[in-house]
Amino acid sequence: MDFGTMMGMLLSGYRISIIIFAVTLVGSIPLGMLVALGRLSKFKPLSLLMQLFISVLRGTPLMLQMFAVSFMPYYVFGLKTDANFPMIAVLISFVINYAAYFAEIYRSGIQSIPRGQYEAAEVLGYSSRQTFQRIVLPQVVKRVLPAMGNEVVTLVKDTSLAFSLGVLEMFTQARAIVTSQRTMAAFAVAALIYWVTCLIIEYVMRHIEKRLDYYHD
Amino acid sequence: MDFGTMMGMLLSGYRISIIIFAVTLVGSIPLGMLVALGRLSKFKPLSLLMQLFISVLRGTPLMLQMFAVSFMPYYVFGLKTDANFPMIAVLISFVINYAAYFAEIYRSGIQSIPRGQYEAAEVLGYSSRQTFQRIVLPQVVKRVLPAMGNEVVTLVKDTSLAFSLGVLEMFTQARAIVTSQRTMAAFAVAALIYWVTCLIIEYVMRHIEKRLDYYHD
Amino acid sequence: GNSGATSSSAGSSSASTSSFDGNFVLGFDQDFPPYGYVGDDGSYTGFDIDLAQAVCDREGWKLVPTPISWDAKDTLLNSGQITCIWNGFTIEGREDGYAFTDPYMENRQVVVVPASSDVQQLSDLAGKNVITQADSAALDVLSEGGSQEELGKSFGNLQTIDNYNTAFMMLESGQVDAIAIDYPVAVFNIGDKTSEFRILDENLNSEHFGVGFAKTDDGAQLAKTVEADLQALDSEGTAKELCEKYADQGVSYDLWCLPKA
Amino acid sequence: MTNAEKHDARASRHQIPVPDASVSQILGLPAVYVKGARKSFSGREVLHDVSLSIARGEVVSVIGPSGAGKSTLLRCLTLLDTFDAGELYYGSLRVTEQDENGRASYSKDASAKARMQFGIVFQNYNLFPHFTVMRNVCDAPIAVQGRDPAKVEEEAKQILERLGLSEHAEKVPNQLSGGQQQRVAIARALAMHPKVLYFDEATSALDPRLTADMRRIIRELAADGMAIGTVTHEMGFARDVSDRVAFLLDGRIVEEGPADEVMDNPTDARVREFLATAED
Amino acid sequence: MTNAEKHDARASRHQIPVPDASVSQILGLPAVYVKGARKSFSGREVLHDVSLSIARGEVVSVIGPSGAGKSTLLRCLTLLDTFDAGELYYGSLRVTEQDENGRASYSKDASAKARMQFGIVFQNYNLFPHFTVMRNVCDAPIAVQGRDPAKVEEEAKQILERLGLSEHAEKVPNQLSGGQQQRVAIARALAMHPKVLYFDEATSALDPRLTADMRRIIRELAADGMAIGTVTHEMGFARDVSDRVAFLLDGRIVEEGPADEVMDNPTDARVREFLATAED
Ligand SMILES: Nc1ncnc2c1ncn2[C@@H]1O[C@H](COP(=O)(O)OP(=O)(O)OP(=O)(O)O)[C@@H](O)[C@H]1O
Ligand SMILES: Nc1ncnc2c1ncn2[C@@H]1O[C@H](COP(=O)(O)OP(=O)(O)OP(=O)(O)O)[C@@H](O)[C@H]1O
Ligand SMILES: [Mg+2]
Ligand SMILES: [Mg+2]
Repeated sequence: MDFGTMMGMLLSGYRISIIIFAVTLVGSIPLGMLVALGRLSKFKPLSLLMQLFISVLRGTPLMLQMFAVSFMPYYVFGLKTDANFPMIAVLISFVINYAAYFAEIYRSGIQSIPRGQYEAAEVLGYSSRQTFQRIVLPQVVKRVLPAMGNEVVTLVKDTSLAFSLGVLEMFTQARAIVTSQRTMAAFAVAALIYWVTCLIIEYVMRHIEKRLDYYHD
Repeated sequence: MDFGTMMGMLLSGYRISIIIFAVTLVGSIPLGMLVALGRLSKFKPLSLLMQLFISVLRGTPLMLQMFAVSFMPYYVFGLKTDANFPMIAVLISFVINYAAYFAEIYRSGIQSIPRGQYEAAEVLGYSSRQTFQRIVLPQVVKRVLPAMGNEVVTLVKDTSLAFSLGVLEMFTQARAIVTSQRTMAAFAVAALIYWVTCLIIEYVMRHIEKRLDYYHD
Repeated sequence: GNSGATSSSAGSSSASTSSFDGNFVLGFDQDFPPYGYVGDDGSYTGFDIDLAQAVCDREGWKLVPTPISWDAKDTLLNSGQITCIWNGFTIEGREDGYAFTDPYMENRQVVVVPASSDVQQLSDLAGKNVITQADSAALDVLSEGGSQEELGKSFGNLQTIDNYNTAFMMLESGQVDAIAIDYPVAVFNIGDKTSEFRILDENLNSEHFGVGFAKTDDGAQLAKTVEADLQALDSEGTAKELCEKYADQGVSYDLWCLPKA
Repeated sequence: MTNAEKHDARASRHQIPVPDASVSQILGLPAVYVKGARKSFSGREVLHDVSLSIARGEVVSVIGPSGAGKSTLLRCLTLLDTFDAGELYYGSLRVTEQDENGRASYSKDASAKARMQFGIVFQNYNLFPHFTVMRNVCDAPIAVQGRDPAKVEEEAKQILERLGLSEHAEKVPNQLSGGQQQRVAIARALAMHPKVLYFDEATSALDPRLTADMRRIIRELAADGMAIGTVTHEMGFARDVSDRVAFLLDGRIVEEGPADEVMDNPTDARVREFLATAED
Repeated sequence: MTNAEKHDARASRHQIPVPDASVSQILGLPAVYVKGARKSFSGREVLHDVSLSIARGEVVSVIGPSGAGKSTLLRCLTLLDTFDAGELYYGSLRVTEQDENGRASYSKDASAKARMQFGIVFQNYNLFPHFTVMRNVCDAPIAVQGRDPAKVEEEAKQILERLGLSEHAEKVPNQLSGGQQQRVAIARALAMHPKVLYFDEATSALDPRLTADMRRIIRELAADGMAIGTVTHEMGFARDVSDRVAFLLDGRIVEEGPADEVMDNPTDARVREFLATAED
């Protein structure tokens, strides 16, 4: 196999990886916030439910969650699914799973905002919603950024799990090349592509960190 | 296959998973701290080196890192390795990989300690080492706990990657049973065992969080 | 290696090379019944493993069945961490990479569809979603350079998966239309659900299994030794017995193809 | 108990009209009124039966030694903490109800309404670190009161001008000196047009000139009808700025009355002693 | 310039012996001495050519309006920030060297030695939140100075007693009132036996009685030979506690001299004006 063919295969897989990555971020970043807010809610049943949600989704392998999402419609509800469904199942599972991880990070960030900030907002008459959106959230963003970095970088590589449902992302392409070509070269290239992706993420993160550096408390 | 046999296999795999889990924690928690301190060092070359270390280890798949550690002795140095080596390679890779993730969490925790604390310690004459050990670290522990929770819970499940080097941990056992028995039961049981493990971890984490709740800033 | 390695005829002598210490480390994919998998009692079983055990019994070797990650098989073999790959291991297309024994078993690749499917023959698969295992012989046959390349191109989509168990679930739930698979593996996975799945009469191809060793002098020598042992097992009837043992999982002595000694 | 008697006697000198639902529409009610307030921390009662009121246009200072409960009282008045027992009114608005165990219970609705009536300048300011000075001042009037942004900003500029902060309008709090931060906190509270304005240590970070300014500003606000409550340990400031002073000691108001009267002729021996040390 | 002249004239009234390596062993050197100090923040110079010294046993207060640079000066004196230019001595220890560009350079070694000579009570205390009051006070003497834990604790108990904190010894800072926290910070600094002790707003959270105590304690410490530097906006306190007062205005010491002299008869018009508003 020549280098061009190999790169072609890897990059076609990379496209899928990036789609999973992007959709997961776009979906789980806000969803995680809702989960975190539910988790911190004073309405006990909601809080406990969210605690259970977080616990189960963090506590069981993502691969099994994908199986559950993918095969539940047929095995539980008797609904036939089609060829597009595995990708949809992958995306749903990833979004939900990462929302659970993000929720825990948000929770710690929200709890770390000094009480004085809430008190000032309360006295000024901000509603809980306004307090959250205007006072808490912008400060939380700054605080959770490093922990988010870890998860986002993990997500890049977790996209390889999509193969469990037959979705051909980059790592699986690399694996196929490795087994058929009997050299680890494709893995090395894949690792490089992952790394470059993570470097870009790190760069973006650092950029945001810098932009938020205009203040400290 | 009867239920007892299945549980026997899963639990023998679980033993391996737990060993990987425990050794990784014991090794990477302190190692990550050293990396974080190197990363924050004012000695630029060390700081850059640690940045590279973190970037590469977070940026490339753990599976490939295991391959590298496992096959390096033979392919690079021509040393034959023995049957125990895969497990050793797994442990080394896990410790190093998780140290990189922990380092980033520590870094954010260390950076979040208010400047006033460093200033008070500086004026009182604490050495950097004392400032770190007595003033900063105890406060960092409280701050990083939630983010650590995410990583520790991920680690439980990442132990399944050990199979890449032929180490038979629980998830691989479950997969083998699923294949031969043609039912997902073993996966469900494995998921349950993972979840219970994570519940225990969450419980321990919450316990530590509570113990550190005697103060807030 | 040395020239005295033609001990294949007697079948009782062990390989006298420095790197082989009598521990016959058999690398296999435990997700590949009926050749190698986890038995009901939790120990490794399967047609190939039983066969290897018989060989080791003859040679006085110790059989060490070692499940491996398929990704690492070449690296493990080359670095000596496993002695051979013996696991319904197709020779065709791999001749250059391994020191193989002569083929001992014929295999065919077939297509499984749901019983209710309108697919009756291979040509009906045009435009359908077909799935197969990553790095499988079936995939090789259907992709570029394979003997059924044209058929593969006619599919709507040729997907891969890491585990046939999942593939069957996908077939059942409608996410794919057909599975390209080794015949015995198909029989194993269909099990008693014969009313739900159907194997097309038309084969994709036929090919051969061998035992793969590292492509070194030592490897070639071991391959010869094992080959001779297999011939001996065939002549004493053990091979036939084993085939019958796994008959309900799609193995048949009709497919045994190792030339007599 | 003699002290209690003296206290009662003193309190009766300044009879406060007790609010009552039937007269809730009548003007002349105190802007804030608390009666029989109690508060404990983990079993230790730090406020015992505290009663206090501030009328429109009046400046009342709570003074007393460290740990007396001044900040606690202020936190409860601003609904950041809750009294265990007692009645709290903002104008005609009853904030606490008494439940069957005699404990104070707070309704959400009344609390929310009450919050629109007061502002507070915190001892440690609690500015929003991610907002510029301008945004700190303008955000709540715009977002909470829905006022016209342009007008709010115009007014904010005037307030900042008056507090000598014009050149810092675009800085963030951590770029300001202590005194500058405190003045931003004052500006933020004023921009909300509160009926009652509380200060926790009004002048703790202000130099004498700014302290004098503050006194003038407070008097002006009071003249415009605002009720001002301050907690302070600066006796000079308390005397100068206040119409009335309440002396809090170990969680009890042991003396209360016109500033000069209480500070020049305290009836309670402990108050005398406290003020004496403060002067020598 | 007239102001500069006046300043020079005033400074010469209190001639400070300029430290010199050859006389470094001679007693009578000021405990801290800074000359020609400059400091800019992002291009804006907030300290211009500031010189100041505090002798052993002397209490010197820096006063001046908000934003004058008082906290900045204190931060640089305590090596939390660095002067851009100028000479800084602690006793005979020269802390800054002048580099070829005329900028001040700090050696690690000298800085470390200097730190053993001073303590500071921060305006916002900076207590260690995870330590109890007792541990806040005892940790540094034991860990940094290697003193005997039992003796340190004994002494800490006395200090806490003196500051009225005995009953709070086992609390953590966030369970204390503002004044209590500030006193813990004072106790923490005293336990280190500094030769120079700085206060940023010594009394900002203290009630009059505690302020009086503080004044007494500071005088006692000075009588024992400690050099005390305070930054304060309370003129009364500055006058009462200080031997000498330096008036900082827009980053310049425009007037300096004995407390009564400067505060009763300031020569600089702006100081006069500032003090006048503070008194009316
Ligand atoms: N969260 C708390 N837990 C336990 N005790 C508390 C808490 N908050 C305050 N206290 C105690 O309640 C008492 C009153 O505290 P408060 O802060 O109201 O005093 P203060 O009058 O404002 O004093 P200062 O002038 O020093 O600020 C103090 O003894 C204090 O230690
Ligand atoms: N980090 C910084 N960046 C920019 N400007 C600063 C910074 N720190 C202080 N300043 C500015 O330097 C000047 C002096 O500040 P400093 O805190 O020394 O004043 P101060 O005399 O202590 O005032 P106060 O009595 O209000 O505490 C102020 O104008 C302030 O805005
Ligand atoms: Mg207070
Ligand atoms: Mg200041």
